[in-house]
Amino acid sequence: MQLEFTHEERAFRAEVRTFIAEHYPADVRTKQDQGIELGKEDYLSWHRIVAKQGWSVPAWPVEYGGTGWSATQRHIWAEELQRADTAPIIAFSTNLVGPVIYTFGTPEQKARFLPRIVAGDDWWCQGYSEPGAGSDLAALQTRAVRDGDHYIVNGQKTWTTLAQHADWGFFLVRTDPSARKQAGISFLLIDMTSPGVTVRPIITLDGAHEVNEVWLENVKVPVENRVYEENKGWTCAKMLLAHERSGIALVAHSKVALGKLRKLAATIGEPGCRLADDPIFRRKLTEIEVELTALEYTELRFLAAESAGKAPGVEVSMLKIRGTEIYQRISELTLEVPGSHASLRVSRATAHASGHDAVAVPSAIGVADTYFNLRKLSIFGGSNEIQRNILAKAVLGL
Amino acid sequence: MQLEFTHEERAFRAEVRTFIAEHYPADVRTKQDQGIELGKEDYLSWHRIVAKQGWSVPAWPVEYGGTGWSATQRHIWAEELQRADTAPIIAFSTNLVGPVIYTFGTPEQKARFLPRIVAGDDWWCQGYSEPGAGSDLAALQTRAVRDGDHYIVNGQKTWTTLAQHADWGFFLVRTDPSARKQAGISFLLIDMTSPGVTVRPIITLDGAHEVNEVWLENVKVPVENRVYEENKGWTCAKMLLAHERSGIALVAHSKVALGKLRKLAATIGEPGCRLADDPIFRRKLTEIEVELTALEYTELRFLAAESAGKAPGVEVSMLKIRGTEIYQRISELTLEVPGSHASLRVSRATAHASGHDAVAVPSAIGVADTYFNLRKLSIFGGSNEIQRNILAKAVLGL
Amino acid sequence: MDFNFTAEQEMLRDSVARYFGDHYAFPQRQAVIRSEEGWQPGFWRGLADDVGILGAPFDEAMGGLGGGAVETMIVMEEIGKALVIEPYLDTVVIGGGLLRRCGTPRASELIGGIIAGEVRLAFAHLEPSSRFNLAGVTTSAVQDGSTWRISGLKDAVRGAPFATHVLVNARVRGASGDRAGVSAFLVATGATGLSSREYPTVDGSRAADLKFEGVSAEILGPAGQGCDLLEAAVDEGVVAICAEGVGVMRRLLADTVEYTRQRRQFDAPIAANQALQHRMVDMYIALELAISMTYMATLKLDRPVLERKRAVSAAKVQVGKALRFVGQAAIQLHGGMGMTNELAVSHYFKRATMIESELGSVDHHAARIEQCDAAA
Amino acid sequence: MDFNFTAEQEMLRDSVARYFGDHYAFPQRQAVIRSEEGWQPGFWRGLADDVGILGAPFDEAMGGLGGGAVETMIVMEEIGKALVIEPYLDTVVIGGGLLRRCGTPRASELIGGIIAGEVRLAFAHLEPSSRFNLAGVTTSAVQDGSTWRISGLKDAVRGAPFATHVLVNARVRGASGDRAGVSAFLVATGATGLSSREYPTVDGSRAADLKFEGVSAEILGPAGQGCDLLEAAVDEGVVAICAEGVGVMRRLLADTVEYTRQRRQFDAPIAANQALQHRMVDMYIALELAISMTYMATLKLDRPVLERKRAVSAAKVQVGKALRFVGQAAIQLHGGMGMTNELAVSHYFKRATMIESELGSVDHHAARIEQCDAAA
Repeated sequence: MQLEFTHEERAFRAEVRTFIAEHYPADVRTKQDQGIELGKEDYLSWHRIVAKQGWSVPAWPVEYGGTGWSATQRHIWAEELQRADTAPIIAFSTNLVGPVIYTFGTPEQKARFLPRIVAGDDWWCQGYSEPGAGSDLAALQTRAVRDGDHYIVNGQKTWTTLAQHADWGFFLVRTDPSARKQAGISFLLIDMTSPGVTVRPIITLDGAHEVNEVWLENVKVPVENRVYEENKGWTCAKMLLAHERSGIALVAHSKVALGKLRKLAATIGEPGCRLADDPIFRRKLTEIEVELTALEYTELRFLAAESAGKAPGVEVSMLKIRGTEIYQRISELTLEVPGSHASLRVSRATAHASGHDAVAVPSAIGVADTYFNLRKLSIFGGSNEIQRNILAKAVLGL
Repeated sequence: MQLEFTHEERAFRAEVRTFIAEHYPADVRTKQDQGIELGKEDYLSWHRIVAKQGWSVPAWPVEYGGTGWSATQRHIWAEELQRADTAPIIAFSTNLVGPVIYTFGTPEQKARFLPRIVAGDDWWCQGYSEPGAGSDLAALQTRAVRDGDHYIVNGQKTWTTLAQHADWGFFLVRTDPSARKQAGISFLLIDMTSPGVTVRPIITLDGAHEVNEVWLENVKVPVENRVYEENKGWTCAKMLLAHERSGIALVAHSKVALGKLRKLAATIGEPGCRLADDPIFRRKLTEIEVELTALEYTELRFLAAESAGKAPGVEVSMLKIRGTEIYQRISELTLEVPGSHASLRVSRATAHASGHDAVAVPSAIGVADTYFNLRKLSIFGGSNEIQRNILAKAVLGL
Repeated sequence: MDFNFTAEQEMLRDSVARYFGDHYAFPQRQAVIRSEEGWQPGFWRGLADDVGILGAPFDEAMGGLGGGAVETMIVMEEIGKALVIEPYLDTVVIGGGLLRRCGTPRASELIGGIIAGEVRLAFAHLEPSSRFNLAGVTTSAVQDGSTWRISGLKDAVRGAPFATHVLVNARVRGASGDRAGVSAFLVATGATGLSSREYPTVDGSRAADLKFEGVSAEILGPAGQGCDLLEAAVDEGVVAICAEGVGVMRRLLADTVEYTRQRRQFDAPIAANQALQHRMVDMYIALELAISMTYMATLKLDRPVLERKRAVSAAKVQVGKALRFVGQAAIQLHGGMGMTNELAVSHYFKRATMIESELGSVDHHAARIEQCDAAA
Repeated sequence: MDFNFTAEQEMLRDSVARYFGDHYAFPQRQAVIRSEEGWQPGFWRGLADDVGILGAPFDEAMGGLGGGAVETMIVMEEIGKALVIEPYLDTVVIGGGLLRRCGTPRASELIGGIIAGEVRLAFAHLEPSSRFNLAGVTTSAVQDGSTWRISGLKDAVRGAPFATHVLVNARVRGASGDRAGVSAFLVATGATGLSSREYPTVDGSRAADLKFEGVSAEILGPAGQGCDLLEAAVDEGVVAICAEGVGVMRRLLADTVEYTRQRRQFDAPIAANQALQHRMVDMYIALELAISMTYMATLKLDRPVLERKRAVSAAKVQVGKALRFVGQAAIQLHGGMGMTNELAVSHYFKRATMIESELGSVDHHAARIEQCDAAA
């Protein structure tokens, strides 16, 4: 047993940290600092820089553009990206549809789609959830009917993250309505510019536009854009659930947020009675930091097991549960900082637009946005209740 | 709306408080103070004093010995008993079997049993739970087979509180094994001195002997000791579940315990750094006191509704849940007082027997006993999980 | 001991609920908060003319309904249920409470204006570093003949864009934090030297940062002795906002129960999940306890100072915790739908979150209880 | 980074587990703790002769196995799983840790005695008002020629009835609370002037209150400079007791899962209740996090002082909270059966409860982290 990363791993961390520091686009950083919503080009400009370095799809097989990194190296890379608070590399492209295509796709599909994902030329969105399905994914009702060398697709998807930017979408659709749930589903790649595809924004409670409804009305999809066999799409969907989860515990995100919170708490209040000096508030910080440390070493422990050849199992559900709980908790504590300036919790956008940040209590700006927005963490990606169901079955044998 | 009890109610409180102060047996108080387990006579001597005053069965109809008090008066009486930390009046006699007998019993049964319950001549225990049943009461398997003018009873009951003192027991037994669960059950009164009745102690984790197993082997029970119709015993059992719940929230118990805890915390540690001066511990006390206040006014609110003619409903489940949680929490906080003197958490009995209390840190004696013992509160009498199931159905319509 | 409402109080609740039902349906509210004005003058006028609740807590001699804290509680709970953003709390409860205690002819005149719907108040008590301390005041007030001159910065003044007058706590002497030397002042919103930067709040209302540069003001009460007065009025506000929180939570719970019964997953309503049922039971319990504490504090507002403060702060602690728990659970149990701006539930959640810390957070009020203990 | 055990470490775990399985089955343990002696000298001898773990953390040069903190963790986890009451922690971990650091010939001699099973130590560090403070010492030590004389009262000395020697922290100068002036001393249990009042602890062990009246003692280390030394040894003890807690929790969880799968109610195993499933998942999560923190602190015992203290205290905070939650949940889910003295689960719960506060409660260690922050 030993706690340290190896000399090589530490050198690797230094290398990626330097790379990020030196290459992250200054204009994107400025927008983030000012609380301006990022646009498609902001995300992609960073993706392209990473792709040029050859690191945009580290977990992929080397033949398709992967880096050949160890699990520990991938973890370090994910952590450094979180630590630097970069615009995310769109996971729907690199972690979800990419692996499905190189695992189940035809040679033509691989050649057509993979290089553009690696390079950041295509933006992918995920058409899984439906208004009537949610966590019960297999209850989906979007229909695809074969018509010669096309499918005609009709239905509605929802919670489609950043679909407003997407060039392509991967969709689960029902091709055999008579089959039982998981059977009869196919996995289609759909050009988002196809006639009949409509993307409608869903504004979340923090006022942001992150998710969308996607309506499909008589959308013609060439049969060649089906991945794997007809009615066997569930195989592709299932594979995703067990795929790359580096960073799922959000440890570096939480560390950054906790660091900011500590700084804020040290500046609020008159000198001598800073919020950071309040024993009750300080204890809350101590407790969440201990929780975060426990999560961090748990992730490392699982990582070590993975490096030693053990496949990552349902323990990732635990990392997801605790990771989201802790990150949410930090946002709760941050919400306490502005004290009674409740109504000053103006959104970042409002503050920026009105030049308000010049006069207002800076600690108040955007903290409510973040708190509201992060409620999604325990809901999306398989709610924490679903994760507990999974753990109950798999770990406890219940 | 008004918060105060009426002048009459306050006078009543003063009256019962004075009565308890003046009449509670000094030798029983001494035993309690020294942590000596109370014996049967200790309980009964107090019962007889209360009976002489005419207050041993306040909720009963006046014709059988009840006081005719209002719901508020009964609440005040229950609260004052808790406040004074008296040996309890055995509820199995006065609150459980008594009401069943005066509601469903024959004139002969009433004449034979009720006066002796009122007077404290008979001690009753409850034969409901079985090793295989627990919260699923109706799954009971104790059999009673008719044999002329007797039943022959065979089976095993468990968690029978203070059965070691009982003269009589009321038992749910199965008289029709072919009927479905709740049907086919009868309600029998069994003389605990009958041949074939064996009481075996169950020692709980705190070392106390409060509960027992009761074995019934070919016990002959006269048919005249069956209450209500054969196979209709569930009607009697159900009635109990909705009966007298004064004091179920344990508010006065919790207040007494919290008061003791505050006093302890003010004496532990060097002067100037008392545990009570520690902001973290003080905040825990503040929080539990607020919780207790909320519970207290909730109980009063329900009581006011009851006084206004609304029958007490499943809200008592809520009082039970919060009341036990709060009382348990206070015992947890009390456990923190002795600090690292963990192994000094000797039992009261040990401390007393060895004269240990003279040297040891007094705050350490018995606190673990109490903490361990009170874990039962969220288990017995319908576990808090069962109570939440009840609330889910009844209040939320789920 | 009696926790029942009188027939008159039940009628008050019904009439308020009916009026809000008719004039403050959720889609209408959403349209209003997105509008230029951000509030409904006509609705406010109706509160005065149609339901008469702007006079609820004032003596009949002043033209009020002669009600008290219970009537305020009833109105505020309905305000919570309907997510009303108009400034009832600041105008009638806190402002009215302050003016009622002044007892001057000018105060009576202003109360008359409140009852008539013509005077609307905003309460400018916060400064950038005051946190929850009413005596954390650097804004100064200097006597200038028969008037006073106010200078300083007040921020996060809720409802200021809707107000005709602003109540300001300012300092006539001493340093920030001193209880002595603080008084309440009244400033007309159009006064010379008063500049305002307005903005929407996250829960649908509007607020402003106000800059006072020698603004002419009327003093309320004796100079420099206003802290007790302010605290008494704010305590009424704290209890009122607890009642609003109760109204908000009633809707959060009801909507959640309803949603989980409708919404099906894995061939059953999601309410069939025991884990969700128990969560809703805990929401119910939290709500019931919050109701009890709000009643208790409402009925203790006229008790001696220490007892009043303890009761008020205990209520805010209980209600504040309940708001956090019930709000988060409501969103979680609505799943993705709870995250959208479309459903009412997310707006109730946002208001719940704001009430948590308005007029003092859970930690602030817990500490205030401890101060009362130490002073007792 | 590597959290895997070496083959030797796996062998150590297996041999300890096997020995405990053969010689420390639950019914046997229960018979022993009710016996006059209260422990098993033969079992202790076996630890020395058959499994050799009394020398686990000592250098091979001293006759030990040459192991370290990881080996101690492995042994302590098995001790937790088997609810061993014999004084491994005080003798080998804390006592051994102290002696190892002394480096004197006498210390080596004592370590030899420990390894051979002939020296058993009790750690008398508590006084009636010391709470968790190792410098909260009033017991005095006065030099008397070549020896020292100890006077004072030490209470709650765990395992004292089984010990051959007692380790005492006593004061050579200064006042209670001063870090300077404290040293560790060694006293033979039969020494003149030492009186003992023995009693059983609630978790099945034995303890004693010890009264020292001019008792002859050997000093360990330089006079009055023992606090750092004591703290370092106690920190090893804290991490070791965390490992014991992990062992206890593994059994609490396993027993609960097993029981809820066997126990049927309403025609189904009670494990079919989703609310119970989720509770067990939370127990599992608490256990896994506690394991991680125990590993982390074990591997940081040799780091610089502040880093070591932070790591050790963080582990005790996490493990302490987990013990409370897992213990209470285990009893609750066992229903009435959990309340009986008969099932092993109630004894694991009692031990879990004691470990929570032994060598420092959650609050104590959280405060210690904050002191480290302030000192950094």
